[in-house]
Amino acid sequence: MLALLKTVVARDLRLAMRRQADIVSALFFFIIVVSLFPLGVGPEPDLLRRLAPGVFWVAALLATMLSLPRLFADDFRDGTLEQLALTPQPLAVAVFGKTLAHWLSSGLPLTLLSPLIGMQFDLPGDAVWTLVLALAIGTPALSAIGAIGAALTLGLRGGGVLLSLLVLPLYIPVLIFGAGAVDATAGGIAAQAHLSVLAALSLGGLFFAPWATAAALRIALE
Amino acid sequence: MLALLKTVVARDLRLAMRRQADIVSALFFFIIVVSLFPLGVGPEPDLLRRLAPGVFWVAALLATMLSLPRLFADDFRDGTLEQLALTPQPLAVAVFGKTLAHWLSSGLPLTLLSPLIGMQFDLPGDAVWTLVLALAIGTPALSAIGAIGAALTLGLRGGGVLLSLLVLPLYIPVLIFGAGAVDATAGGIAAQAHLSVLAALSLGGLFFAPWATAAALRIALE
Amino acid sequence: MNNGLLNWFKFASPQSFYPLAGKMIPWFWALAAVLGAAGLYIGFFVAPTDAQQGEGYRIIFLHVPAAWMSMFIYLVMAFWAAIGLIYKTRLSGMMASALAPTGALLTFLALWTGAFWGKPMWGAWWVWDARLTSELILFFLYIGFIALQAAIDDPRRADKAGAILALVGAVNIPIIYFSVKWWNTLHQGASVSLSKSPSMATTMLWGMLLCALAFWMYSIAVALMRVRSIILERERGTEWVRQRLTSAAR
Amino acid sequence: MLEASNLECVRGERRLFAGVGFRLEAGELLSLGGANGAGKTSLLRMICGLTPPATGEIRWRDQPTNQLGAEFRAELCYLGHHNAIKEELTPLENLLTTAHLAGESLAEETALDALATVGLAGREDLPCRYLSQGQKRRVALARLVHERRALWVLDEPYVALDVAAVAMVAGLIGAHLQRGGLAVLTTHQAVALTAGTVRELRLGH
Amino acid sequence: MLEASNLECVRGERRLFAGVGFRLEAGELLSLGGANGAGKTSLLRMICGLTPPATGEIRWRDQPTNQLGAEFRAELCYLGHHNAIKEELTPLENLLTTAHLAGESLAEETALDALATVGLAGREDLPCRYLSQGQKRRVALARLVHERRALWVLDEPYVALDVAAVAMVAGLIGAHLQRGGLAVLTTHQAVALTAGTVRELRLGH
Amino acid sequence: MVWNSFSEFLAMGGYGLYVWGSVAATALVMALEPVLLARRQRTLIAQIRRQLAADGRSTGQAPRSRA
Ligand code: HEM
Ligand SMILES: Nc1ncnc2c1ncn2[C@@H]1O[C@H](COP(=O)(O)OP(=O)(O)OP(=O)(O)O)[C@@H](O)[C@H]1O
Ligand SMILES: Nc1ncnc2c1ncn2[C@@H]1O[C@H](COP(=O)(O)OP(=O)(O)OP(=O)(O)O)[C@@H](O)[C@H]1O
Ligand SMILES: [Mg+2]
Ligand SMILES: [Mg+2]
Repeated sequence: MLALLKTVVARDLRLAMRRQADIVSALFFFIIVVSLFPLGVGPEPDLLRRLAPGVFWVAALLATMLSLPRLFADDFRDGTLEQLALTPQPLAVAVFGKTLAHWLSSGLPLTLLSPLIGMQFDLPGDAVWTLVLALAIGTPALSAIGAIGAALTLGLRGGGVLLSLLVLPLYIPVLIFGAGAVDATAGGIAAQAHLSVLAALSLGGLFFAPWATAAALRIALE
Repeated sequence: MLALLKTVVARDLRLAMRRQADIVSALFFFIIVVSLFPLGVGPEPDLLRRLAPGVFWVAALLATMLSLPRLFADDFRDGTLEQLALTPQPLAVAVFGKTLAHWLSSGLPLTLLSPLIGMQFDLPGDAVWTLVLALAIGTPALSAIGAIGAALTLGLRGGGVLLSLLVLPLYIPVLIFGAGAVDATAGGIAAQAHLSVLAALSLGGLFFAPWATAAALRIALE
Repeated sequence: MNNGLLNWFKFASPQSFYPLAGKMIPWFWALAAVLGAAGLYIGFFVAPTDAQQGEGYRIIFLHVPAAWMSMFIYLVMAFWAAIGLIYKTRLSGMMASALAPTGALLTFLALWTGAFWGKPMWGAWWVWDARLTSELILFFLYIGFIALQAAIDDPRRADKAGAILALVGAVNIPIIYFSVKWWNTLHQGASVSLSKSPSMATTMLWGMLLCALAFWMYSIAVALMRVRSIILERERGTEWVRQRLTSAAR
Repeated sequence: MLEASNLECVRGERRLFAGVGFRLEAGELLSLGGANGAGKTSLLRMICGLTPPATGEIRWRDQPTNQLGAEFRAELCYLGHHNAIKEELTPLENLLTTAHLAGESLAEETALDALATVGLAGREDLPCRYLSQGQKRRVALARLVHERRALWVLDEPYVALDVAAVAMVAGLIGAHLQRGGLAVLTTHQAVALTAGTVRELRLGH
Repeated sequence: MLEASNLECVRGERRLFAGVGFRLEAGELLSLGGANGAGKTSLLRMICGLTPPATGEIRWRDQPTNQLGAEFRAELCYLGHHNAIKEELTPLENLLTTAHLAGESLAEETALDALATVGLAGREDLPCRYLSQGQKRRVALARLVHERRALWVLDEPYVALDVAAVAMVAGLIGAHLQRGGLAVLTTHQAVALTAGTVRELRLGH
Repeated sequence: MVWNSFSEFLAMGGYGLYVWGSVAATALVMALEPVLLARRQRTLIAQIRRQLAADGRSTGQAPRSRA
């Protein structure tokens, strides 16, 4: 079981690396989307500082979501998914592995980059740290929940947009508590409570989502 | 030449309809992104009113962009693109047709919907009308420029994110003048100048982009 | 005229350009070193203290050359890309790909030194000023170009795709620049603005010009080094590479 | 009519073939042979003008094809490894749009008749996604039933087809040759044609 | 060992087949015939447990496969119309990950040897996207060289292969049967096996 | 000469961090880039030499492309 997990993670990471541009581009997408907002809204520093937490989390949501359609689609099209479904181990294990790899190549780099962008928006130091922490804790939930959506829309043409339709509403709690944490710190309140909720969402997501995802995948394969 | 154009537009529109979810979802993506903001930023009406133009345009950019990867990818994978390249007419004509169809199924519905969302953000009446006008004039440029990016990233795995990396910087003028138009009206200034620039961008894009796109497609087919 | 064109194409062949570049590189390094030393000496030891900014302004001797070169290199890159598309010379594409990373690095330096200047002068690492923003977008354009070429592994295809992107970008840069400028001035004026002294001290100007020339020479030297690697990589199967590498010289 | 001389194909750092040439007249078929990876598909794409050859030239009615451009493409019908059909459209819709995109007008009855000929009667209105592998190939091949362009370039047309369908396609090609058409095709199966002269060309060592 | 009784397959509103049954013992091959769209692929997917049958049951070692679950899957090797290879990975990487995903360990030398057997020597490190149609199929088939699971289910394994490769794959299947393995396969080409008993089953009228 | 002492030079009138931070970044980039490029060129040449030697030994066999 662990061996399967390791193979799946290693393979998906290798694929991400092979598509070189992948990780870098997910990052830059995040940066660019975040930079679009000042261009749309105007350059006043005060306004931007207020916007920052919300903008960051929305961008993180979108960056994660953008890479979701490919999570299973390639494996589905070329028949690998059938093969995974036919291994003796439960499909959920493989799904968990793919979720993990997805987070490692989307959520993690984005988290590591966020302090830099925090500075662009002139956030105070402790708010920047809360931002990093919140992203680190919250983004796994995005990958886990996203996987369900990706599995449900698998093989449906026009899946990309449909996927976002399904997934974004589910992302809203993460968005609210994630942005809330940063807001709280910036406002001088402890972000403890927000972060705990985020952690609960992530753990719950990582635990339950793979089963739902596996079930959805089996349906797609029928 | 016109016949080819008509066939391409008709076919792409029919495909969009057939994938039912497509048009509706592009719309819903727009709505959801726009609705996410109040959640991330907080509910003060004044703040939201100031944000509205920027947020709308960013959402429009993202919604357009989200459907770009599919613009040529399906045709490429199943061999239709080769067939198009082998028609006696210049490939740019077919590209123009596809661009048009893309706009009809992404930019146009979004424009038609925008007054509703403008009201949600409590925009004044004339600002709403400027918003609709700006979207109607500006979104064709998004489709045209996006097509270049879609063609360049064709067949490259990890294309979706790479695509946004290429295209979003090029979208910035549209974003700025689009949001600027609404801002100006909301601030009591005439939006004439902004709208003229938008129109110039769209016309220029629709005229020149298909050639660049066709060249990029031929490269992808080699 | 025809003859001249032929001559030109002779040097445009990777085979004859490779040794030529090898011979030119040391000269450009020497020029870069001399000009750089002179410029920095003037900048850091001769130029007087600025009335408003104190010593902090000395960042200008790195910042402005980096900013100028970052924009200039993009134009040169687009130029080579166009030549490559039109005349189908192999070397042009290689030149364009050799320039891109250097351009991106100089853009990065302009951003970095700008940020390190902005913090003491404006109190913020970053503000959404027109010039800053368009430099950031230029950085994205470079990264996009590099990422696109990295994603394509057939070099000829990468060249052509990159060329199209570079040209589209070159058309867009002025549009972007002016739109960003307009954007910024239409809103309430930026809360901070550059405090440029109307007439810069001539020593300052000299220091800056010398540094800019040094950056220029550096860019050429580095680009030539990179283009040599690229030539070798792409022509590794050919007879001239075989001969060159099996004979003692390198 | 179709003539190629001294063609060379380079993929990556590998030279697939060099010095390949042939001449094809009206009513003749060129059957391309060769092992997997010998470069058959690459050669077909060169003939169509999708990939430029490393060296050499391809001539149609004694003019280089890359100069003829649109004129040449108007006489060409290419069918690749991929079926070029849309999974969400029905066979009928697919056939009609393919024809329209190629700049031809095709009446609905003609299209229905073509689909019946390739054995898809009763499936005309089922989205292609539900079709079996062989049925999808048949949708792509239905185009040939009423195709009157001079040069057919077919990449493994018989793949995934059952025995009856193979015979049917061979019949279509035979009729095309008899009408004075030209065809270039690749296949790994030995299929007898009903008419026309067959020239063989084997790529690879 | 493998037994199916009274299987029925319904797709959309169409009943593809009904009352299909067979019994297969060690060393036997079931060759599924039938026209395009007769339901061969559908039947194979039923055997694997990917699609549940409308009625009927499939038994493996006298137990229903849907109850056996993982135990049955551990003895099964399925190869579909699609190759299940990643275009950006090399043949070597593809083969290794396929094996690992299936829960087997495969040494690199063994994998290289398998690739050489299917005629991909020299292409081990070229991303699969550059391979020809037949070479891609060979990458997928390389898995069979060292596969020792009892039941092979192969959907048109010979498609896109050249003559030499078809013989090679037929040899692999023959060896598998001789070792006491079972196989179910579909094909439209008549291919002689080197060993084993062949049972035929034709779907459709 | 505008400086009275070395420490004054380092302090840059209180802007030391910023000025030297910029200088350091520039120096780092401008030193690293050519060094990395030179190394790339060296390894590349060694690689091609190895490949040529291998080809010389086993002529006729297609070299395994893409090291
Ligand atoms: C990240 C921040 C910054 C960026 C991206 C940036 C970018 C640029 C660019 C692109 C130029 C060349 C533009 C032109 O010549 O038209 C430039 C020039 C210049 N910058 Fe900056 N800059 C930044 C911060 C600063 C700061 C903080 C200052 C001073 C307080 C400054 C002072 C100057 C000066 C004096 C020039 C020369 C202007 C001229 O001669 O035209 N920059 N910068
Ligand atoms: N970048 C590359 N480097 C090395 N070899 C390459 C590269 N790209 C393609 N090839 C080789 O070029 C050949 C392409 O062959 P092509 O698709 O024309 O074969 P084919 O004769 O149609 O084969 P099939 O019968 O399998 O369809 C393959 O052998 C492939 O390995
Ligand atoms: N929703 C549906 N409505 C009607 N018929 C359907 C539907 N879905 C599938 N079919 C039919 O079911 C059959 C599926 O057949 P399958 O793929 O099993 O064929 P096959 O025997 O493998 O054929 P081939 O030799 O072409 O691979 C096809 O005839 C198809 O038309
Ligand atoms: Mg082929
Ligand atoms: Mg089948």
